[in-house]
Amino acid sequence: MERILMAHGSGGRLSHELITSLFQKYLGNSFLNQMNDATILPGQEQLAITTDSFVVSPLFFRGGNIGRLAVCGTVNDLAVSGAAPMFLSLALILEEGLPIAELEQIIQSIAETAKEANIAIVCGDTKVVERGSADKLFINTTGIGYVSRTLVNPQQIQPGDVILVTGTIGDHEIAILSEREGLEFETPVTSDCAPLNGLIDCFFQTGVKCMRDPTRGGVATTLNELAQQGGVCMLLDEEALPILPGVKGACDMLGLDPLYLANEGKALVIVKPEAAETILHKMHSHPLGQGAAQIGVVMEGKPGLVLLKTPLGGKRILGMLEGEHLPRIC
Amino acid sequence: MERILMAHGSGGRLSHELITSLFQKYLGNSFLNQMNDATILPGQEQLAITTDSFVVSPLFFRGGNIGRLAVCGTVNDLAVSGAAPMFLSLALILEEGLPIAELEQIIQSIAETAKEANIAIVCGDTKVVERGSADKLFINTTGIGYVSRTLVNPQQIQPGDVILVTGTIGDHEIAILSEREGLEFETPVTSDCAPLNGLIDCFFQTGVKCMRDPTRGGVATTLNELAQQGGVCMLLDEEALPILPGVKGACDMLGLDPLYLANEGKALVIVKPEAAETILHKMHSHPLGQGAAQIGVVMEGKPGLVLLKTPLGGKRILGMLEGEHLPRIC
Amino acid sequence: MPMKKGSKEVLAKAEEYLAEIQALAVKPFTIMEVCGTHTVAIAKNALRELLPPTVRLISGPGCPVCVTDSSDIDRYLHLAAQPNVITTTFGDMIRVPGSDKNLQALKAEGADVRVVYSTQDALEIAKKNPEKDVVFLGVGFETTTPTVAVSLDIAKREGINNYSVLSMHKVVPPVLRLLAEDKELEVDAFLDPGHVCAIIGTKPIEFMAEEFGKPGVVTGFEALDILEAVVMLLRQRQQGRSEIEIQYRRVAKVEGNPHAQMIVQKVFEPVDASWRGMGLIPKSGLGIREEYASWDAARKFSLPVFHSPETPGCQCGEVLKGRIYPTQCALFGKRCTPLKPVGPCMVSSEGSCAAYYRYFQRSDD
Amino acid sequence: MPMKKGSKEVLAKAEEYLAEIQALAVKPFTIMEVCGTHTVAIAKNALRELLPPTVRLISGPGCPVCVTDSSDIDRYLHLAAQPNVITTTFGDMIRVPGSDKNLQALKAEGADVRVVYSTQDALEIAKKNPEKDVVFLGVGFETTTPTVAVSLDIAKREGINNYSVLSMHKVVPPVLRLLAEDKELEVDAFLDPGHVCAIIGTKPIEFMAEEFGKPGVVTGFEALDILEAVVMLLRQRQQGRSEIEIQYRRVAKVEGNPHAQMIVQKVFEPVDASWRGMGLIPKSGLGIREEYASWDAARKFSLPVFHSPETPGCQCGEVLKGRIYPTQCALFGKRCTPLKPVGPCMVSSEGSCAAYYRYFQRSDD
Amino acid sequence: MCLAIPAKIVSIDGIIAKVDMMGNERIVSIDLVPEVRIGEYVLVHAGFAIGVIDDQSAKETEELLLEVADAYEEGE
Amino acid sequence: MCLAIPAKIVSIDGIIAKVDMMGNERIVSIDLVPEVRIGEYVLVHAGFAIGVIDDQSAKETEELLLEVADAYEEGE
Ligand code: SF4
Ligand code: SF4
Ligand SMILES: [Mg+2]
Ligand SMILES: [Mg+2]
Ligand SMILES: [Mg+2]
Ligand SMILES: [Mg+2]
Ligand SMILES: [Mg+2]
Ligand SMILES: [Mg+2]
Ligand SMILES: [Mg+2]
Ligand SMILES: [Mg+2]
Ligand SMILES: [Mg+2]
Ligand SMILES: [Mg+2]
Repeated sequence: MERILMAHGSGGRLSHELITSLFQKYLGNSFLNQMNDATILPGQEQLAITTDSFVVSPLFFRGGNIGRLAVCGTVNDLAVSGAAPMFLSLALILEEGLPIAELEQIIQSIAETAKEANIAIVCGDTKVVERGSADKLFINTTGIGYVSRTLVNPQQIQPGDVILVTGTIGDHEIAILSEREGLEFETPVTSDCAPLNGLIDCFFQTGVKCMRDPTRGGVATTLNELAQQGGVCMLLDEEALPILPGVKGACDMLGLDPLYLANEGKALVIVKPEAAETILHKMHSHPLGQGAAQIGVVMEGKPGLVLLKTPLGGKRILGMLEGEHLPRIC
Repeated sequence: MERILMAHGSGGRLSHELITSLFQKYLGNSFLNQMNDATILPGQEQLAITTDSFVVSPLFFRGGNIGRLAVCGTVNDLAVSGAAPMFLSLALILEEGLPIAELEQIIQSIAETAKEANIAIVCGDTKVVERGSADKLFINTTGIGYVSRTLVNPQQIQPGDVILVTGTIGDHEIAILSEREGLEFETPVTSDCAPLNGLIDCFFQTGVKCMRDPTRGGVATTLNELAQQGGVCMLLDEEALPILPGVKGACDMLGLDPLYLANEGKALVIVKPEAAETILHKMHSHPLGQGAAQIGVVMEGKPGLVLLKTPLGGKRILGMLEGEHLPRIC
Repeated sequence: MPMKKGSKEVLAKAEEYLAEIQALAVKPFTIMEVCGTHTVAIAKNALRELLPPTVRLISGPGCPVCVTDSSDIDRYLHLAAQPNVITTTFGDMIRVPGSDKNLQALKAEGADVRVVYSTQDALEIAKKNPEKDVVFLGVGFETTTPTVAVSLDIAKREGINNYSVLSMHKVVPPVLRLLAEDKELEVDAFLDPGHVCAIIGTKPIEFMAEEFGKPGVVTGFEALDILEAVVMLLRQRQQGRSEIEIQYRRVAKVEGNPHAQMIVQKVFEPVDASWRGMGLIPKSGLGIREEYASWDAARKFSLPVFHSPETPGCQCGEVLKGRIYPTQCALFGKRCTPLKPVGPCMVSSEGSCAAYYRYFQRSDD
Repeated sequence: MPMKKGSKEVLAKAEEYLAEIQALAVKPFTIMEVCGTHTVAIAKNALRELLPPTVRLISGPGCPVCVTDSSDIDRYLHLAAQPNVITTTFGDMIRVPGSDKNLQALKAEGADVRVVYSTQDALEIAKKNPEKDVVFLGVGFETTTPTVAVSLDIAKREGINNYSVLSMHKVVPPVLRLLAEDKELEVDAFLDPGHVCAIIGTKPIEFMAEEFGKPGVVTGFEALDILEAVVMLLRQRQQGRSEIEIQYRRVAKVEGNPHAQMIVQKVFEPVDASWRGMGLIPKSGLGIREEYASWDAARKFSLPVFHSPETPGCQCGEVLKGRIYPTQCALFGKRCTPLKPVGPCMVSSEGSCAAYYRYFQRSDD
Repeated sequence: MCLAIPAKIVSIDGIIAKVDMMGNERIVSIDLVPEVRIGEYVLVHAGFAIGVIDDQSAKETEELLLEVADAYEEGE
Repeated sequence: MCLAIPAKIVSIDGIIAKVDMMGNERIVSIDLVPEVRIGEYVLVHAGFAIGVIDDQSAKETEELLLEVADAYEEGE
């Protein structure tokens, strides 16, 4: 009997297989098939909608908690879709026994983050399941935004375009891993978890063709998706990747690759070459864009292929995340 | 240390306490404070939005499964709010080890039910958690509808109005309980789980003042909420309640009261007295309204009070669900 | 049990009974319903409203949850908190408060507490979890006790050694005697518990009529059963009789259920027991016999005896003795509600206070 | 390990090495990197592209996951499926397929499988779960073996009796000998494993140069380390030398780590072992000594020996011997991918096939 | 103090019987009423049949209440 | 076949040491390098220090690679 594996939730290749073989097969329609961070709905006012569940463990981590994450995750999916985040639903699944003080702290953080992101929480739901039937607290947020900007999407990406990232990569997942049971280590790294709509408001301009937040699966997987959807080839420059020393050290220690680590406050932004410098400059002018960098270019080549130029000048393929991203010794 | 109890999720009084003391305290705003099945959003096109997570166990039960339920629950919250259900988000939390064949069956059922309810699934999300960190499968659906009808809400309820229910009560929860581990019994009862928007389209007319689907907490708790929100008093007629013999027998066996059992394909509809007969007639003309009945009236009296007239003519108070609705021997 | 819908004959019969009650109740007549299930049935059918003011129904100590002493509750909470224990219980006990918490809260803290419908289910759980100790909380009167006795007998016979029962079982006759002996109690007659008597028959309670001159009627649980029993009691007064009669003839027999009596006799023996609010009543409880000692949770876990103070302010004792109506307790509906019960009478849905709260609150409260 | 950013000196040094390589590689020169971590470093840094066509790097049997025999995998899967067992393992083993499943699938079916970073973590889990049997899957070469030996020694000393190790450990020198003896193998020199030699020193592998005339350089894992080692090997050829040299001087010593050697010697003893695709190699494995028998999972659980067929179509054996490139396997990238690996070489990220898949696929594939 | 409801014996297997309660069927123990036979009504409390309902006396004296039993039949 | 990375010994407590890896601190076993002292660099594999890094030879002969170590210092 085939069963769900942890790897089906990794955001990598097996997740994509599940989406294709099950969800698109039965549920596929022109909305779902957009396959972007948020779906653009028709109507007098063009709406964008996105949903995500948050199952992070531990609930509290360096730089945030599940509540902040749940707001940021959905706000960011709207923002990178070019929409102004407007309304948020909030659905909680609580495990019996959850200390109410912890819940209160998380709800407080949700309130603060929603305010910071300027989004209104408009409806909610709470379910309680037996102890052992959930891991403390799961949150779903679904977000609605109004699309007022020119459309952004991977179909607009063309050879010659420039790939920017709004800051250092891998921070969030290292912050989480450092507190995972059985793996504990002390790290200077904090999660980057933040709502990006303010930053995007700040740098958005003509020439921005596509944006995406590299969450599960990381920069490598997200760029693979974009390269596939846009039918283009990409070349990253390994030396250009903004990576904190703490993230590098932790990756070395655990045998992980920062390119596959989840981020929760970063966007990949594909822009016309002539706009790149201005946009990068604007990013740097915003507190959340301090570490922004140009990390690669879009090239002619096999559609869907992402390559990485090593410091010594060699090139290698950067694939999607395969299976779970597990610490290893080999 | 105060902790989350199962009773916090019962839909009864403790659930309401949590909402007031935590969610409204930190998150309260004019949207959330509407406290209806769906929230009406401002804009050129008036939108209704609602969210619910579904955590039912077992996943498959007589008359439905968690997938069908997840579509119906949200469609119904939109429909009883007077909105035409349009768009649905679908977020899955899968437990590692879930047989993919079961997931496929559920996804198939979601597709069918969405078609039946004429709603489009527009975005989705999948997370996988470790075995033991969830109970097989949780689903969140968030729904968006367009409000084109005259507004319905509890504020319009007045003494003299008539309380209708669209069919027999308690079927869903008995169907679920009969398959609960350690409680197994064979029952002729099947869940009423169905999308109500078609039925509502069929009977809706001037004179419908308020609708609500009596899910968790049942008819008694839902009417208590309406009586409170509408500032009215209600009187139910015990003899008029449509209850299947199988539901009655199971309730007797388990020491439960059908008025507190969850329904998933029924609406309580409060109407002007002069429209009651026509509306009831229209309900009966629809397959899902066969068992519709007038079960009570709105009266002058203490706001928020719900009374029940017994067959012998006595009256008693019908309160909200207190704590969990547990099988008992006393 | 709500009555069958649209039964005109039932309504007609009820009116007939009520008319006779009206006619017979020329002077005040106070009836105590001993059984909590009667309390709930009376409340659910709003019978008090239908009776003439001269007929007063008061609730006695008939809810096994309500009469469970704080010390016993603290004791099983202590046991349920042990790491290797699975506590099985009827749903009724889940919210009963001990000195500072209840099973529901303990469960939220991680205790393995499972609501069962039957001792059979508890035995099943024991078989499925051989590495755990499965304890059943034995609470209940004569109706329930035989079902627990059977489970202990099976456990012994089949060698299910990880199953045990913490017996807090009680029997009804001694508390009836206590009530009858109470000079302050103003009760003219009793609605006797139909299901208890289905087990023990009427002999064990005949002293009420014979020694104390308190008539009783063994009563069923339909509205009509109760109204008929009231008629029968009023007739006894009118006719100057004092007997234990059976209204609930379809179920209760003079001799009771001898099989059930036998198994209870085999497994349990009378012991003195503390009743919430009523204190120690000699021979009013059932302990597990020596032969079943290995399945007695109290012995097996060498449980200490707790001496827990009664909940301050709670007047369950007075309520259970029928001295006050629940509404006369200062905490009723204020600090004490079914959601956050102060005393045990507010916990079980058949607890007097809970039944009053649920069904009798007036709109002008 | 990616290099420090913007290091011009590193680039300059690399160019210097490459220039010398260019100059020295006048005729074909085939180097086998024995160690999987070298395979990954070479792939990650795309070094093959930078080398002249005359210098060919081929991958040897240097991934302990890849060389684990199907029979051993089926054996630990059999063990991991036992109800009372917690299997602890390095993340590397999670996806390795046995005859019909892997640990990941077993976990999804309910087996308690936990990824640990260290044997210390496995011991912790054993202490925290005294009622369970905690088994550590002992996989690895000389670098890893001492850390497992320490855990067994601690378990014995501290009496952690619910901890055991299923040893599938292997040692490198015998397989080097096998390779050297292979007439079909066309390898001129070896990049010797830096971390293995950090433990065992260079003596145990000197026979390669002395007996078989195959020069070797113990090499570090930075791009520059590897380039320097290639230079050193080419110089040996040029100068007609055949020696085991150390490039990775900051870590590897001639004498290795005597403490580590001692503890391995104390806990383990040489046994014959089956290598995936290479068959039985005498004295190439490490078994747990009699003195530690109680902590040996194979003895403790009386594990049967499995005789599992090699995965049909998988050419890991040929790949590990350096006879073919992974891309020459008919299944590579088609039926066999890192997500659904057919053979173990595709599983570990340092497996030759996985490294090729990840880094060497050409855009025109 | 003790909820108990009438149910009809549908089948018997040793000390275990299947009973019908308005169409709902459940396994109960008949340890306490070993004399019971298929088709008879028992009173079920906490998963045990604790007494056999005397159809005779019910029929003779409590016709009205028998409607309850009728309703149970209907529910089958 | 064996990932191992340099880390600096920050503190020692018996056979357990805290090491720093570019600002990340973790407990490792020094069972296999009992001679190591605070401030020295070790090679960490699978939670064990498996060797002491020879600063001397590193400094003398592999200046360029020491940049790695420098980077580790920066990360502190
Ligand atoms: S109302 Fe509460 S406190 Fe008062 S007697 Fe009843 S249970 Fe006790
Ligand atoms: S590609 Fe797969 S099947 Fe072929 S040799 Fe490598 S692991 Fe074996
Ligand atoms: Mg996204
Ligand atoms: Mg999303
Ligand atoms: Mg997202
Ligand atoms: Mg809800
Ligand atoms: Mg948990
Ligand atoms: Mg609703
Ligand atoms: Mg809702
Ligand atoms: Mg709902
Ligand atoms: Mg998502
Ligand atoms: Mg589960």
